[in-house]
Amino acid sequence: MKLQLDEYAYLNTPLHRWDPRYKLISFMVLIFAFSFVHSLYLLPGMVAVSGTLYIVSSLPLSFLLARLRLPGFFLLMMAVLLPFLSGQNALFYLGPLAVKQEGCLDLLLISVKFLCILTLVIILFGTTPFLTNIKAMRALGLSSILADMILFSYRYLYDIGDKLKTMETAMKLRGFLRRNLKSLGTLASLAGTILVRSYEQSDRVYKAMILRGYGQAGGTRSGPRRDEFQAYPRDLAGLLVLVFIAVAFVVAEICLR
Amino acid sequence: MNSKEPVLSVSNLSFSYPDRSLVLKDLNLIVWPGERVGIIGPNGAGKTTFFMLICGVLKTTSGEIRLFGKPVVPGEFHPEVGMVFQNPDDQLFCPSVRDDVAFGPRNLGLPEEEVEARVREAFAVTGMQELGDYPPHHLSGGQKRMAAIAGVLAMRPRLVIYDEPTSNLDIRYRRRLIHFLRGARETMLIASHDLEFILEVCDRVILIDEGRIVADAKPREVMGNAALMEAHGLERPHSLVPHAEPHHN
Amino acid sequence: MNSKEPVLSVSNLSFSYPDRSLVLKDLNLIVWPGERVGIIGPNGAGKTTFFMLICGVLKTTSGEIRLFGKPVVPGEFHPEVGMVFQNPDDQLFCPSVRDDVAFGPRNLGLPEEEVEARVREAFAVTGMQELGDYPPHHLSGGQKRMAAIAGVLAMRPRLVIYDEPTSNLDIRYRRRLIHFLRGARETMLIASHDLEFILEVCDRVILIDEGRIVADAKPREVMGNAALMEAHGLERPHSLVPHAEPHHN
Amino acid sequence: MHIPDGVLPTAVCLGGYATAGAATWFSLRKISQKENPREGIPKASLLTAAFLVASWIHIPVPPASVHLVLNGLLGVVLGYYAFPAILIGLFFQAVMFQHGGLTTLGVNATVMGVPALLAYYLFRLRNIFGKDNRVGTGLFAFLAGAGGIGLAAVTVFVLLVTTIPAHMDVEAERASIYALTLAHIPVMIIEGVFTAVLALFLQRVKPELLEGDS
Ligand SMILES: Nc1ncnc2c1ncn2[C@@H]1O[C@H](COP(=O)(O)OP(=O)(O)OP(=O)(O)O)[C@@H](O)[C@H]1O
Ligand SMILES: Nc1ncnc2c1ncn2[C@@H]1O[C@H](COP(=O)(O)OP(=O)(O)OP(=O)(O)O)[C@@H](O)[C@H]1O
Ligand SMILES: [Mg+2]
Ligand SMILES: [Mg+2]
Repeated sequence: MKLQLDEYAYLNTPLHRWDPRYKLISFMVLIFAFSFVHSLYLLPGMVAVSGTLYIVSSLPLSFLLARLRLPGFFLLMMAVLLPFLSGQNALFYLGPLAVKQEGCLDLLLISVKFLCILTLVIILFGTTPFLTNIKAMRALGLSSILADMILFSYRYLYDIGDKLKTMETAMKLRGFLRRNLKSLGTLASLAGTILVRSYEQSDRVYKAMILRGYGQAGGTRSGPRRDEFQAYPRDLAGLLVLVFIAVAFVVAEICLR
Repeated sequence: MNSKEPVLSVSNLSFSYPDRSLVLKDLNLIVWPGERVGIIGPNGAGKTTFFMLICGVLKTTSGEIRLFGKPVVPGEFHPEVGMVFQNPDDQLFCPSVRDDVAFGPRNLGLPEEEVEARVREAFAVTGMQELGDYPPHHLSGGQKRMAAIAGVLAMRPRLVIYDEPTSNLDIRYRRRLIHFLRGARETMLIASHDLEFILEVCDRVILIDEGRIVADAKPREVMGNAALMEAHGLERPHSLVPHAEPHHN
Repeated sequence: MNSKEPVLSVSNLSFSYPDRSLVLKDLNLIVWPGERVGIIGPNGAGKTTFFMLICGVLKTTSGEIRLFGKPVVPGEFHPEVGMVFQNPDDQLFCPSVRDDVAFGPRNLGLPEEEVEARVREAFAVTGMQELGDYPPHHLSGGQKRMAAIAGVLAMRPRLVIYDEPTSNLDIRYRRRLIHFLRGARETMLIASHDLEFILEVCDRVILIDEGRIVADAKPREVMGNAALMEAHGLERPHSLVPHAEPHHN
Repeated sequence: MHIPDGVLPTAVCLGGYATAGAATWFSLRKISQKENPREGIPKASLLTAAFLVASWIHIPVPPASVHLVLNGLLGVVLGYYAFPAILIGLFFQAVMFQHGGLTTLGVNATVMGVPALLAYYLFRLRNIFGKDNRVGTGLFAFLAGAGGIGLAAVTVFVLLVTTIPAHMDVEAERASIYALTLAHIPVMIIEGVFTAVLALFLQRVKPELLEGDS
């Protein structure tokens, strides 16, 4: 099973070198600023900002496009529904159905915002190894119970995904074809077996953890300390630039309303 | 034995994973009915990958694999071929051992009496009768392995593939497995790091290293050749070192 | 070697699981500093259970266990004792090998430079340097085992417990492990079905069957005794059968 | 099912984070009251990963196949761990598969997680029949599974239809909510049946897993 989220995290660009804590804050601020935008006039600006950042990140375009496939379905659904459902002013007619102006504009706004935010998320998680990002979140004060849960679940996601694949193979080799709803029972016991095995493994893992001092001197922290990250003035400068852009969008939006 | 058509014929087989190229390189191999072929080689040599290709779980990059004369079509189900996985946990997914053994025959669409009969037979061969109603995850490692084998045998495959069947088995279970395999009539492919086991069970051995077949001959010829074995990170099994006292009858 | 206090002393130890009584029956044992004790016995003999009791993961039903003179308190953490689990997957729970090796030293509350130094040292011993940034589940079986060992060694335990360290290892890795264990100075308990391995590494062997210690002596004495071994479902290792040609220097 | 980025107004997103934060706080408090929270972390993480993986199993519904959400089942099995588990599962889905979004993480977690908690309370009612009664377990598991996804679906539709098309009239809004909900009934039935079969499997093989709070 391959998720390859941080396939290109080894590249060396200003975005890759940026302290992950500052990068995380800056991108989250910018993402929320984008989600605040409602005015169509600001859309070109959003596209320009996220496009520039994507170019700076040196991530290949194919990486972005491959990641659009799944959410693309949602956009498609909106594209089918919105122009017909929303608004009063018909632009033109498709047979008996009126294609409405407001609906089309809604669609334009939603798709552009969606694409821009998606691009930012992909840059954020594509230019830093995933684990480093989680460590940065913890350094920024994410509850250590949640951070530990994220780290451990991430670790076991691959493991369990591989198990599932192997078990599906084993079933197929013994003639199991998922042809109809009757296979629901078998699939439920497949899912059940995955749960039971994970549960039993968690018991052994817990034992291994306490044997290595889990929950002792350092509390529940299993990962890095704050001093793992080191910030330089240029990290702060990057933060200020992106926050400035974000504020500009918010102010412009408020003025245009 | 060579009178009939080959069970398995592999010609010019190469295979790459998306992120790892040429795990198998230009393999050629013919297996005849009744042969018990041992496959040895270091970790990462490509043994499991080769088995997955034979079963049609993975798709060949180039070359061809034929089972019983017909080309293997990936994703298609081949009831003539059974596989015992490296990890028996991957193979036992029903709430009881009995259900698990019956799983294959039921998928073959057999009538319930026939399913019953197959289960009884597979239990008899592996000695699992008393454990039929246990949930598989309460079994010990050795019993799990035997349950997995019973599940495969109940389908009466003509070719059975065993991936590391002795790992985690104690010596008692290991001996029982040797006994049973030596008495079985199906064609077999067996991958194992347990060279003594291969020596006792197989009548032909293939040595794979870095995705290539390096040797293919009688077990004593391949494994007795200390120079060859050491060149591929292996060791000559102890029982092939000349002995003063005989210890197998 | 026997000059100092014992590393481990077990007296009249018995243990029952809630649903399985007397898995261990009245065990007595003393282990001295520097000893390498092999523990052999069939599946289900109680080896893993015994190890869990020593580590204080399970609570004794009766009897006492002392480590370095102090009684073991269940649930308490003993940094002097390290354990390598039967299945390395249970033990490699961090997202990268480096984090995993650093896990123990961090929990000891060591300063970050000291943690770094420990990690470097453990990597050097096991030869894992280049694999530090890999996620453990992308490693091969042998590498996983070595990573698990590195994680335990980084805590610098004075007693290390190995549960089936050679299962799933190919011969190359197995030889590396033998090499490393023969050079190590810690006291060790090693459970294994791989009798040749025990023979090469240990200087004392304990045979357990059905929760009792059946024999406790030098490896060649216990494992060379064909009658004893067979009485407990084991076999005399091949290398203890007299040979015409010497093959170990 | 998960709402992506850029669709909801910022106020709704922030509101979602607020409710999700409150629910997480509530769950973590319940957890620390009940048991050794250290012991719960590996268990909850492994099961979180397992649930995420289990939701990749595609169920054949001729002629297509669907993936299940399993939020009702998550409540049934994980009890108070369900909410943090869903939060983390959605985070992974958002950043790894672009399914859902980061701004909408709070909203999605609330929409999926609160029904999961309710499903947990609902499933506990099976104790009326006694813990070992298979009919009781099957029935309440069905209700928990179908109800969990049903409630989540209706909430999603209400959110989407009332917030996105700013220019839609009330009549059309109501009609489309009804239509989408009706279209979801087969999915509810499938989730319910799957949850019931799975709960019966667990009761037979590993009953501890169904006790959630123990
Ligand atoms: N899914 C995969 N994706 C990429 N590479 C893989 C994958 N599975 C295996 N490999 C690599 O392919 C090579 C062959 O693997 P394979 O599992 O076939 O070895 P093997 O001979 O079965 O080893 P072992 O003795 O450990 O079972 C190894 O180097 C392995 O790292
Ligand atoms: N959690 C448990 N609950 C009940 N019985 C158990 C449990 N764990 C082990 N047992 C039983 O206790 C006995 C001893 O098990 P143990 O795991 O100690 O054996 P072992 O000597 O390590 O075997 P192996 O060689 O297979 O590793 C076995 O009969 C086993 O079935
Ligand atoms: Mg293999
Ligand atoms: Mg054991």
